[in-house]
Amino acid sequence: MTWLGPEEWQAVALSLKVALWATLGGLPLGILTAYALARWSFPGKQLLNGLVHLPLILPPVVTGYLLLLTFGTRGPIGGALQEIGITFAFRWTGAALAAGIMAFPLMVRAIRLSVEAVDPRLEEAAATLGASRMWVFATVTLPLSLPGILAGAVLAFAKAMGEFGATITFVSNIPGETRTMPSAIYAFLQVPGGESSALRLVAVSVAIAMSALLLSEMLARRAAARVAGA
Amino acid sequence: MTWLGPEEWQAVALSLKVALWATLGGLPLGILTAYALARWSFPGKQLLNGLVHLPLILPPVVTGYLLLLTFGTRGPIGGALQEIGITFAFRWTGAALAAGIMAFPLMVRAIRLSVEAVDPRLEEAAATLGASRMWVFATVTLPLSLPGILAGAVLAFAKAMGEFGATITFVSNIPGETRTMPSAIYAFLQVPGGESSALRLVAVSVAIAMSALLLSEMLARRAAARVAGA
Amino acid sequence: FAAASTKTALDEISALYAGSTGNRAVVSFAGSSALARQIESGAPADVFISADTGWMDRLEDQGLVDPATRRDLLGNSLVLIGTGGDPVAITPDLDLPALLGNGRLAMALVDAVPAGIYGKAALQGLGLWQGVAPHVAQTDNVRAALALVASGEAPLGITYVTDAVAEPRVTVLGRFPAESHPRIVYPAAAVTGGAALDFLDFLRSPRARAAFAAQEFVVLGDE
Amino acid sequence: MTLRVDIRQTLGRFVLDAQFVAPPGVTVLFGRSGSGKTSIVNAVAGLSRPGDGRITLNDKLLYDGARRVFLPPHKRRLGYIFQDARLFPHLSVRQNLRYGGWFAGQHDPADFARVVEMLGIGALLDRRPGRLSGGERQRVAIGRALLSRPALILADEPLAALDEARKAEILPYFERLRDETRMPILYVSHAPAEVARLATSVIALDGGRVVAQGAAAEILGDPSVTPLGPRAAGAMLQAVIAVQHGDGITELSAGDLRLLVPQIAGAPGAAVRVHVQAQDVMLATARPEGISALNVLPARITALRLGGGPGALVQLDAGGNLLLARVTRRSVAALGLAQGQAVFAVLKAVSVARDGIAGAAGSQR
Amino acid sequence: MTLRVDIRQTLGRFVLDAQFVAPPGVTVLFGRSGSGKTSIVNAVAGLSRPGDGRITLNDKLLYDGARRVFLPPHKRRLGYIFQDARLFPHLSVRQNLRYGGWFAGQHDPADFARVVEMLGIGALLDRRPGRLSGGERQRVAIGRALLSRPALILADEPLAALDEARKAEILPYFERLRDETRMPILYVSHAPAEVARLATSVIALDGGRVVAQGAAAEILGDPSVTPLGPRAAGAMLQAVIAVQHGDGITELSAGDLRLLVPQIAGAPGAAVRVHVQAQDVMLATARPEGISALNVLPARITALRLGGGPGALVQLDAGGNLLLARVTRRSVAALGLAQGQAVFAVLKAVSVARDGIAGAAGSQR
Ligand SMILES: Nc1ncnc2c1ncn2[C@@H]1O[C@H](COP(=O)(O)OP(=O)(O)OP(=O)(O)O)[C@@H](O)[C@H]1O
Ligand SMILES: Nc1ncnc2c1ncn2[C@@H]1O[C@H](COP(=O)(O)OP(=O)(O)OP(=O)(O)O)[C@@H](O)[C@H]1O
Ligand SMILES: [Mg+2]
Ligand SMILES: [Mg+2]
Repeated sequence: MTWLGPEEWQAVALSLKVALWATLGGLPLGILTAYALARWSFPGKQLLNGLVHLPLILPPVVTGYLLLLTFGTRGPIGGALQEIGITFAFRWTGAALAAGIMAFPLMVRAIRLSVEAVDPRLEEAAATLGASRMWVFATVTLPLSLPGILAGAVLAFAKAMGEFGATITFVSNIPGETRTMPSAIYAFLQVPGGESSALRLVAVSVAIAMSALLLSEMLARRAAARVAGA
Repeated sequence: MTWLGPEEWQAVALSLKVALWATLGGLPLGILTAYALARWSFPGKQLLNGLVHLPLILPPVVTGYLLLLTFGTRGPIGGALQEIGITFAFRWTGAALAAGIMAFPLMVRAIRLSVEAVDPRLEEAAATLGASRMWVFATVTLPLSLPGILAGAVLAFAKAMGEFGATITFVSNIPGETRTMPSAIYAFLQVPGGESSALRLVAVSVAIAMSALLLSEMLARRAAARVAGA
Repeated sequence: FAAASTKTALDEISALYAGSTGNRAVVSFAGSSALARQIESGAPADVFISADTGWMDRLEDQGLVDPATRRDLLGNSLVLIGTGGDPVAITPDLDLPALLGNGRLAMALVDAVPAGIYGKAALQGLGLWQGVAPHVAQTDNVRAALALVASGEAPLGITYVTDAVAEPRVTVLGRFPAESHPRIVYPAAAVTGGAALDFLDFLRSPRARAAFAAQEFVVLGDE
Repeated sequence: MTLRVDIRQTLGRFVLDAQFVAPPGVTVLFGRSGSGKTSIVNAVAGLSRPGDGRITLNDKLLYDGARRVFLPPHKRRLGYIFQDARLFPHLSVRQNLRYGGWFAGQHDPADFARVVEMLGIGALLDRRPGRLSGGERQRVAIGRALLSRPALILADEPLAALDEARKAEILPYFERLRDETRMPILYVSHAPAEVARLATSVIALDGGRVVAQGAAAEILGDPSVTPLGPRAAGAMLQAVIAVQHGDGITELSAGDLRLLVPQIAGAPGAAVRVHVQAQDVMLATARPEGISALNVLPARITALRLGGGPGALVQLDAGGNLLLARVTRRSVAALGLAQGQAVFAVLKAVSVARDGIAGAAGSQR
Repeated sequence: MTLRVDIRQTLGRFVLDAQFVAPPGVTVLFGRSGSGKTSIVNAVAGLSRPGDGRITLNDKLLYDGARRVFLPPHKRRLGYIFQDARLFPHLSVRQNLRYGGWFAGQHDPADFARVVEMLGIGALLDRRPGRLSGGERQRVAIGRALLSRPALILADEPLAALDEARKAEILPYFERLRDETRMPILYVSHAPAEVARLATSVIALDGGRVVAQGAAAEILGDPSVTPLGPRAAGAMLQAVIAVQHGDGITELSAGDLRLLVPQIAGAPGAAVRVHVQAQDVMLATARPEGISALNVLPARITALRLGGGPGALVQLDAGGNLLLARVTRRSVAALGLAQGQAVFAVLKAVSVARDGIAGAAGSQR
């Protein structure tokens, strides 16, 4: 298409990459956290629960700032990770991390709701058939939580596509590295007359997220139909 | 407490008001939308679904801008509403509207997941006992979706407490009227030396949201225990 | 309606204003672009203080502010900041890439946010932009750029002097020559139909000037 | 009050094609697992929409495929006892029981107390269904359906989860419903005892089709049809209580017959229905003496049907009543049994056990 | 292989306090709805943790309250057939059936085919459980438990949802399990026919306590205990097949007795178990002639028990076998029956129907 410049295409591609990584990378941890919150009781559970919701409560700028302090090269975690070769600062990985963290509460909530809705009597049945807790989780709880996992993933993806405040604060806006669509859109909106350029990017971003949404709806419907029996 | 100035208390009170209204005001519509998406099929369903997710996908600034264009005093809807005495622009009602709209996708998703998890066979049973569709909804679907409604409400509340981008863009940052905690935090962060004030507000905001979270967990646990049977 | 960076000074001034006139000034701080759009949408603003001239020009073109009341209220200057290190002279000979090493130069968005626009212009004026452009990390506002430097994430940054002096963890390494970039001005004007002309006047009172100056703003005036 | 069903419906690879009429009283649907019983009940309830056909209750049209009429379930006034109890988990047992009453608009405390008492669920009223035992759950489900003041009862294996003693307590209630109201009751059951005791008419299903239907006495007394297996073959006698003997024996009269059975409640003259299982009837060519069986009934063989196996079914006329006897082919040969022959039917009083006796359909007590 | 259970557990207001031993073979648990059967089974399965007590399977400790041992369910190697089938909705029927095999580590296609065939679920294999009929669902659940290669089977009313014909097909499989393996099978059932046919030992529960337990023959043949109601009282005879007659009659020998029953499969010499219901036995003081009953057995009255009602249970010794007869008190008086008296027990061959005959426990076929 001719109506997006190469820089803009770069932003689109980068946003996709960041959102995908934020979603897929966050999913395992999201599932684990959701399961723990839904099914286990342990000291500090409410603390974990609160922590998970934090990015939702805090203004994104604050989250970004906190990320900078912890995951920056001088931050306690960022420093340690850098020693083993993982850098977030000013990298697209950092953008993915920021997006992932902002999306995390949404993902966890959705998955947790689905896990809680899984009939524990089915898990019991699996246990009597010889499945250990891990296997019960993998063969019963997980597949039956699919609606929530899909919903969580699509929410996270959408959120990651739109995330801006934390990202720009944490990893700033470096063309080709951390300049995601929302950053680009923001930049356009800051200057008088930039609206139409912003609009084009918004359209692309909406189109991508809607496709993801439709895809997830389709998958969910298929899964539901299978469970309903054929 | 002495460590928050009166202006800051004003921001806290306003944020609470805005978040409560955004949550409670959004809930009926959120439940209806979630139910429609979960149980009905109608033309334009995917469109509605997409629309609901829009605020999540769009950078908040864009959402705020769109709100400004539609609900502003010169906007098509805002103008019409103003004639009948409802003004959103630069009022706390507008802040609530912005927060509510930003929180809407989270709320709808959570409720929808729970509605989908309600066993349709129970709804059938209610129908055979004489309950019309509306009554089935009110006496079976709704109470059994409680986990999702609670989750949706708390997510929406947390989001509303933290919402900033769309709010400041839509209704600006007017002390006592639209200057919510996140806006105040933003303002503090914009000026040299404002960090400690910002931090105090962040702490208050986190404390409030966490209390809401704990409350919702408690309610959810009680509801779950009742369903499990005593 | 005032650009967010003027908050500390304006908070003080509005308190003074309330004390001396008995009228309360309610100030809404946000980014200039958001404020300008809100005024376009009919925001109930009386006075607009913008961080750059572009948005003010646009409002003026639309007749939303009263050109007669417009004046350049404040000025500011750009500085190169870092965490410690020796002061440098900012001349066309400055080897910024060498100073940065592997690090980044933190700036506000160079195409969007006034501080970034000014910064880019200054670097271009000095002929340094080409060399440093790939190393620039842009943020959505000056404060975020400042935070990058303060947290040590970026070794150097370009901000307003007003921001730099208030952050104890950063030091001003050098001032950009005023002629290297367009004049940094904060225009103020009364919104058409607005009332508080006296507030606009009050902004130029000595007490207000003192408050601005305390924040290292250059108070432009009728001199 | 009559339910008329005529439906065709395709469910996956299963095709339902059933026509039948359920008159007032209990119509028992039976057939193998997967033969379509629940599918029919669901169609009557309005929980599934048949592809084609017509369902009417009295003159109320519930469904008409051609005229595109489909009355939603909540307007059908049903009491559906589901095969899986389907209690509302968020409501207490009491609220579950009252649920249907909310919509029927009335709550009759006496009725409520009576049903609760009969089902033995008084102690459960304030509990939630979550941790009820299987049988408790099913009893609450029965109560919930009965208390919704339905115009039609659909019962899908309502007693399968219950113990014999509990069944014996609940069955009379269905009998009373059958006898005191003109309501059709569609009742799915596999248990011969229930069928024999409750059924006014019987519908046998196989592979989605009705393979036999008719009045219970007819179907069960027909030696050529043994729909529930040979054990359930038997005859239904319409009798009245003649004498209540002191030693716990009740004497019934049916036609010209006198029958001694273990005590059943009722004043002399009250009508009762007796199911005599074919396998409990022994035949003798001469009147046997000195035996413990109290009933030795003169009879005449009216039909004789040799099955493929070792057994034979003999249809008898005993004092104007139809009786069935199941004997071995060897005995048929040994005794030289033939149609028209006069024999004695020997029947132990205890064989006509409590659950084979019931207040007769339509009796006024 | 023996299961030993000794548990105390409080569930809400219900208190379970049960001690029993389940030897190899089928131990039937019965009792009224809500008497604690499922609770016991759950404790054995490890799905609930008793407050106190001890459960062992052979020398494997499953639970010990004092020593705080609790073996998690997946290590107990159980095949639990739940009262509510609990199929995995996201797996096909085939995957449900194979589920246990994944963990047992082996899949025996022949075994799989045999179980599928027996349960008649071949046509369902590729469907998901969502829309199966109640009976189909239960059959899949049975198959799933059987195919998990368990060391202990827990069956909670496994056949309640099934029709008579299907029951008759599945019961022999449980018999074979009982006879060919040394596995204890804990089996909850209300159906007298199942109990009579399957039970090696019997445990009667009431209000969470064991009120009677013992070998099946003992409990069912004891006139003072009629745990399943009077209809189920009866005697268990150990017999061997003597002659296969051509006319579909099998002659059994038990002690000095010869017994004619409808044909049962098996070579002469094969051991079988026969359940003779007390109510099917008629007594005569003189040998009756010209009657259809094929079995007229000389016997001696060893005990006589008059109940509260019109009935009486008479215990007989017939050629070294214990028999029970249920007669009316009136007959006891009329015939002057007394302990020690010689009488004839009259038994119709057809009364000893198929489901009362079974391969005997421990027989080697
Ligand atoms: N967790 C629990 N909390 C409270 N009461 C319970 C709990 N579990 C079981 N009960 C009660 O304990 C009693 C025994 O239940 P159980 O399920 O063992 O009965 P059962 O013998 O299997 O009955 P059924 O034949 O009806 O299935 C019931 O009254 C039941 O309501
Ligand atoms: N929606 C459906 N899709 C596919 N097959 C179906 C559907 N509903 C029912 N069936 C099949 O139709 C057949 C009849 O089912 P139904 O539930 O009516 O049987 P049933 O007579 O009630 O059996 P049971 O005694 O086992 O409860 C079964 O084989 C079932 O698997
Ligand atoms: Mg069924
Ligand atoms: Mg049970």
